[in-house]
Amino acid sequence: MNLHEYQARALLKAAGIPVPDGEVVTTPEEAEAAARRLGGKVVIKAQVHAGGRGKAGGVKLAGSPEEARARARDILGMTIKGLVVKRVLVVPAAEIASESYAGIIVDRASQKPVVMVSPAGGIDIEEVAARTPEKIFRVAVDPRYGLLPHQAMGLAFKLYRQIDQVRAAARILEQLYRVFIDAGASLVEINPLATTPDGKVLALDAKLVVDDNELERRPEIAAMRDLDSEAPEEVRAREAGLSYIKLDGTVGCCVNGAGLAMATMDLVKYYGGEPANFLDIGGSSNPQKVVAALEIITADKNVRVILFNIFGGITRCDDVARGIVEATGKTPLDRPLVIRLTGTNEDQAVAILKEAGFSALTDMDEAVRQAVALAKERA
Amino acid sequence: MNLHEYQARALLKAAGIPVPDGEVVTTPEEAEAAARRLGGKVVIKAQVHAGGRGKAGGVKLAGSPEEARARARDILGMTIKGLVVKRVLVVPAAEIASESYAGIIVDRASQKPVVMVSPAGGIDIEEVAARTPEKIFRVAVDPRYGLLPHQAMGLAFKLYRQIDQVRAAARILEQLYRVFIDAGASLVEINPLATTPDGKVLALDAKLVVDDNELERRPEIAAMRDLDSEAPEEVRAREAGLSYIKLDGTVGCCVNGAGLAMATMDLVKYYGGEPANFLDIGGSSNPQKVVAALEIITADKNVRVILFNIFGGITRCDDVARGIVEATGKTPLDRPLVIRLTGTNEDQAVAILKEAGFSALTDMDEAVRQAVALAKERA
Amino acid sequence: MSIFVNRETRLVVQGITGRDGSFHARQMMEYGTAVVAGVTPGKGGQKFEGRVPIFDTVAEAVAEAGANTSVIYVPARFAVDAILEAADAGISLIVCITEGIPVLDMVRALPYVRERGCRLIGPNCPGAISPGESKVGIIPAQICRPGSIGVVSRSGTLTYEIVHQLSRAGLGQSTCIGIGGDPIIGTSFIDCLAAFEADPATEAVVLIGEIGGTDEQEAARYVKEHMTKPVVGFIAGQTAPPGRRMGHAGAIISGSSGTAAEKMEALRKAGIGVMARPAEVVPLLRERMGR
Amino acid sequence: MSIFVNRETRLVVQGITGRDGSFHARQMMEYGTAVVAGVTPGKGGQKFEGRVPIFDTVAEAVAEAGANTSVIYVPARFAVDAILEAADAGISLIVCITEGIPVLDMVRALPYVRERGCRLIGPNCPGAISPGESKVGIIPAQICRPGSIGVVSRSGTLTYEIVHQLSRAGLGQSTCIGIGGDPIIGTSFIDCLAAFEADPATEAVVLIGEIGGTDEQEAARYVKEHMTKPVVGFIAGQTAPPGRRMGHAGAIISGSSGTAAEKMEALRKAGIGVMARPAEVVPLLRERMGR
Repeated sequence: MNLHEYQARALLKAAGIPVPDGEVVTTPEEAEAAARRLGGKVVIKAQVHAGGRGKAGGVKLAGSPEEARARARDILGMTIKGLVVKRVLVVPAAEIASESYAGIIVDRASQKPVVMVSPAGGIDIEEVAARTPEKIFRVAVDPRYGLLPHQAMGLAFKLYRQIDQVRAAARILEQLYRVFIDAGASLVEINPLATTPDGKVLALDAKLVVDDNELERRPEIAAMRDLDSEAPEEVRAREAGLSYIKLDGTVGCCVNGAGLAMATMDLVKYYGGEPANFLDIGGSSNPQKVVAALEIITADKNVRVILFNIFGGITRCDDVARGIVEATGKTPLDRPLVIRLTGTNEDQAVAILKEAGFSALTDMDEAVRQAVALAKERA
Repeated sequence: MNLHEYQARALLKAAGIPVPDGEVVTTPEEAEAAARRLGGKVVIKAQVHAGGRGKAGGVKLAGSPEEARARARDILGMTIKGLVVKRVLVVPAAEIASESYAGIIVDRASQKPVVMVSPAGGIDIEEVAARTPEKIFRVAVDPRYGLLPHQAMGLAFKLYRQIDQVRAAARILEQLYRVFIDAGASLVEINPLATTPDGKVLALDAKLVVDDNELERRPEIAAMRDLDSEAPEEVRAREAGLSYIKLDGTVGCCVNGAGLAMATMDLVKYYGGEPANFLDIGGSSNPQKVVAALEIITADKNVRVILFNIFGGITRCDDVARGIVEATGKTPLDRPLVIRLTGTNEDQAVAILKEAGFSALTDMDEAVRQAVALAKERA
Repeated sequence: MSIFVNRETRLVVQGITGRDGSFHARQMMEYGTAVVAGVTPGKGGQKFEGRVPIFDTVAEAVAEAGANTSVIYVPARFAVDAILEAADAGISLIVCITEGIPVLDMVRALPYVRERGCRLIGPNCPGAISPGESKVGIIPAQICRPGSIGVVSRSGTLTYEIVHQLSRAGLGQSTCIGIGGDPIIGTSFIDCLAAFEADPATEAVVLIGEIGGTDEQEAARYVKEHMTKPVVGFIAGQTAPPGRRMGHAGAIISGSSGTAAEKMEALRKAGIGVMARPAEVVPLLRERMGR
Repeated sequence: MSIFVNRETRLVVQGITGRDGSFHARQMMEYGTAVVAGVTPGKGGQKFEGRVPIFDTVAEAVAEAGANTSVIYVPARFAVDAILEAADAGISLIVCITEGIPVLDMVRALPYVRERGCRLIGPNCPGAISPGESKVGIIPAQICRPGSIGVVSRSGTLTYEIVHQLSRAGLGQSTCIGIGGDPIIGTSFIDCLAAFEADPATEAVVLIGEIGGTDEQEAARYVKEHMTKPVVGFIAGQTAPPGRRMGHAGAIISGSSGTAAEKMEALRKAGIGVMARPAEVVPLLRERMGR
């Protein structure tokens, strides 16, 4: 789960990291009032879960409260990478002497949290990694010990020479590691970690991604989820226990298992179609999940054909068949359905579907080919 | 540093461990009032840093508030192993169905915290260990992970069969481990860990010893030190940065280094004398420490002769000599002084002492023999 | 022969009285797996299905029933402790089926397991089956057949799909392993490839990867440097958008890294036969095996 | 020859600009120890005594000055991190002089050090000296002489007393080590005994123990089972009362265990010559060495 910048900076601030004051607002008038309270020049920053806000015009400088209102009006309501901006953060425009980067990820190769810093901050760190990898410094942390003081100091010495700044940066890294662990994060970043002309070290931007598996035991973090910023059908899918991601194609997919769901999408593409979504109904075979899945897929107006691909293992094919019959019984489908199922209780499933007037295939390639053909017919 | 039972049980209670209510009081009248508030039968327990309180008459049952006052009067002011009882704990007399033991130490062999339980509780655990070692169950804890839930459960199953009691005991062990770590303890014990007839699991007594090296960073624990319960000369020694333990002999010892101090005491005994104390002035050679050491030794009226044994390394012999001259200049000694010093700045030290009218030896055996002979002369 | 699970496997089922645990314990027993014990704290002394002894702790299951392998079906919030308990008890192979364990928990648990000389498969995996010998986990036994193809995969049902194709074509399996869809897992592709290379009963290997991370790239390097047996591979997620978690916690393209295209390219460069779709597994394997 | 510290020792002094660190750095340099670097964060780039480079981190001291051994003089509250820093930097021998480190901190630190293949001597110890080769720590050099007696001890000044007796009698030392007076330490008697047994330059060993714990008993068992060289021993604290900490954090008789009497008995049973007083070390060694 992604946090908004304003949420991430609140967590950093609570951990003791120096973060400039700021206010998150939803109207141009509030932005003006906030700018007045903060005084001086301010920056208005769109709060959306999308990279490249700056390039998209989602970050603007304002010299006065009135200008803050104008800039907030420009940004609020704009669409960045498909997401509508509903909130802006108003922060003082800090004078900056230098910009660095600090971040922590869980590194899959070392299987440890890795703390990274770079004196080349303020820009996309992936670009730095690609072009000048020698400017990124890493320490793999033994999670049983946490980020040790000497490790934080060692990294801080890569950013600064002046010992007060080194100590300040080391303290920030230790605090950042605390935030990372306490929030159950998979990524946390400060970019830029800036110094001011008078030598202070500050976090000017913050990014935090939380491991979804942590949310159950961290209700205070889970409560930060911003449903407004997600596609409503994805919210509904999550509530129904489904894993769903909307795409731009025309073949709606309903599959059991993430790997098979991806392979099904790939096969749609292979046969010349375009998948409309990723959808994994998961391992258990609850007919209600099938009903919810069908509702979500059919709500997508781009979908021209619906493809079921079920490999019965723990998932029982008859349960899936029952879900299909129940869902289509309530609301008859206005688009064709191609069903492939094989494995556990396959025969019963075929019988149930037959009785309801559906036919079923057992071969995945054949099913995908049919679905793609139907989608093309209905173009 | 030893905590009193009432202090240890407060820490346990704060950690969530079920501990019966209780009040610590300093007068028989307060004991009566406490017994009245608690209701029913109570137990009056002497709060002193000594084992075997029960056998010494320091733990008494009282059937009524009036009796509580009488028993408190018996116990307050009594002397147990040389320590005067200044406080008693008044607790309800719990009905007990079973008594177990639970404790945690830092094990020197495995270099880990070891959690121990025994169904043979309520009695001296050392006796259990000696006579029926098979009744003690141990788990060495990886301190980087803490006491794991399954480890706590595994130990709890050694005490109880009923799953609710097992879970309750496991929870108590996990909480006890938290107390152990959070207090910087070297030992924590619940003895007995009792069950009541209605199946509850309770800590009826608590013992906690804190690592002295933890006190600097745990001021709230350090504040629990009860200076009343320590020999005043030991308190003074600690304040002066000396390590001093009073014994019953007549040869007062002043040595640099703990090992050499013990070896000096042993040599006094070897030559037929009795050491009056252990005293280590430590590694640094501050004349003020020597002055304080002499004050503390001479305050012991049993001391008939004072023996210095200094092996100069970091300790500079001349500093020690200066301390001796300064201290005896202020208050002339009423008892003979035997000085042995060798090592760093030995020659200067001998010159300083000579000028003040003292002579010095360089051989340890010779010095100890002289001191013992002087002590015998003055018997 | 086979890898990791075999006729020597003496299994303890952690969470044997739970909904999933009891269902799959029965399935494994029916398949012939030596299920020698179950563990549910507080139910020690009872029997599962009238014959498998239940213990309060894994330590007892090891001491009294001689268990050497454990399979875990307990809920996510208890699963890490279950793993550590098995490792402490001297179990040598732990298969953790449970999904939803926080990554930072696994990051702490893995060194504990490894310091005790123990192998963990998973979490969030379907387990392993050596057809005709032993099944530990949830892979449907009816789609498998004994044979000489090793299968290793990050996914569940996609593995079944491919195993199904193999079995229908008469290509049986030495062992099929799902290593799990999480970003931090106990047993990697490389661990399995090395074991298959060393296993005399395995003639060729099918590797089924997906987007996210660089495990497949490292596996490709390993194949190139250390393997003599033919390997064919499939990568799921060619059409996955970047930055989105595709069901599995580990299946996410970060920035521009972890794409299916780069993984397929790495496999090809290492001389691995790459399938465009699952149905190609049989012809590709036949070609590589020269039969 | 010698053990642990020798002519190959390239020392970095952690806390070289502190009061104790600078004093002893000078002493070690005077003795001829190769002090190749000092560490004080924020003073990187400066020189100590005009010639030893100071670095901000131990990693730099290793990379740029080739340090392989570290000695730590920093205050107790920074000492554990200093130990871990040295271990992380690839130092192979760390000598921690600092006194007053909490036991629970050492309990956590030791596995970290050992996992990195590093040896820690101490904490709360005087260090080690191989006379004529190298001195790391605070043992007064003037009392030592090169020779063939290995000395290992839990104490400081008592060691000096005994070494002094040896040197006066012409019995020089291969290496003298103080392992430290704390209950949890990095290097045990056994570690040192094994090293002395393997060291061709060591002919006999003096072991100086004290009350508390069972290290001497374990050492006695080791001597009996594994050592061919003569060993003589002394135990301080025959007159120590139970339950009281005698200066050293580790010198405490717990209940009835850890007494000098039981330790002396264990040494005797293992065939170790036991001194009643320090002055007996020379005649006893001569007797045991047959000269």
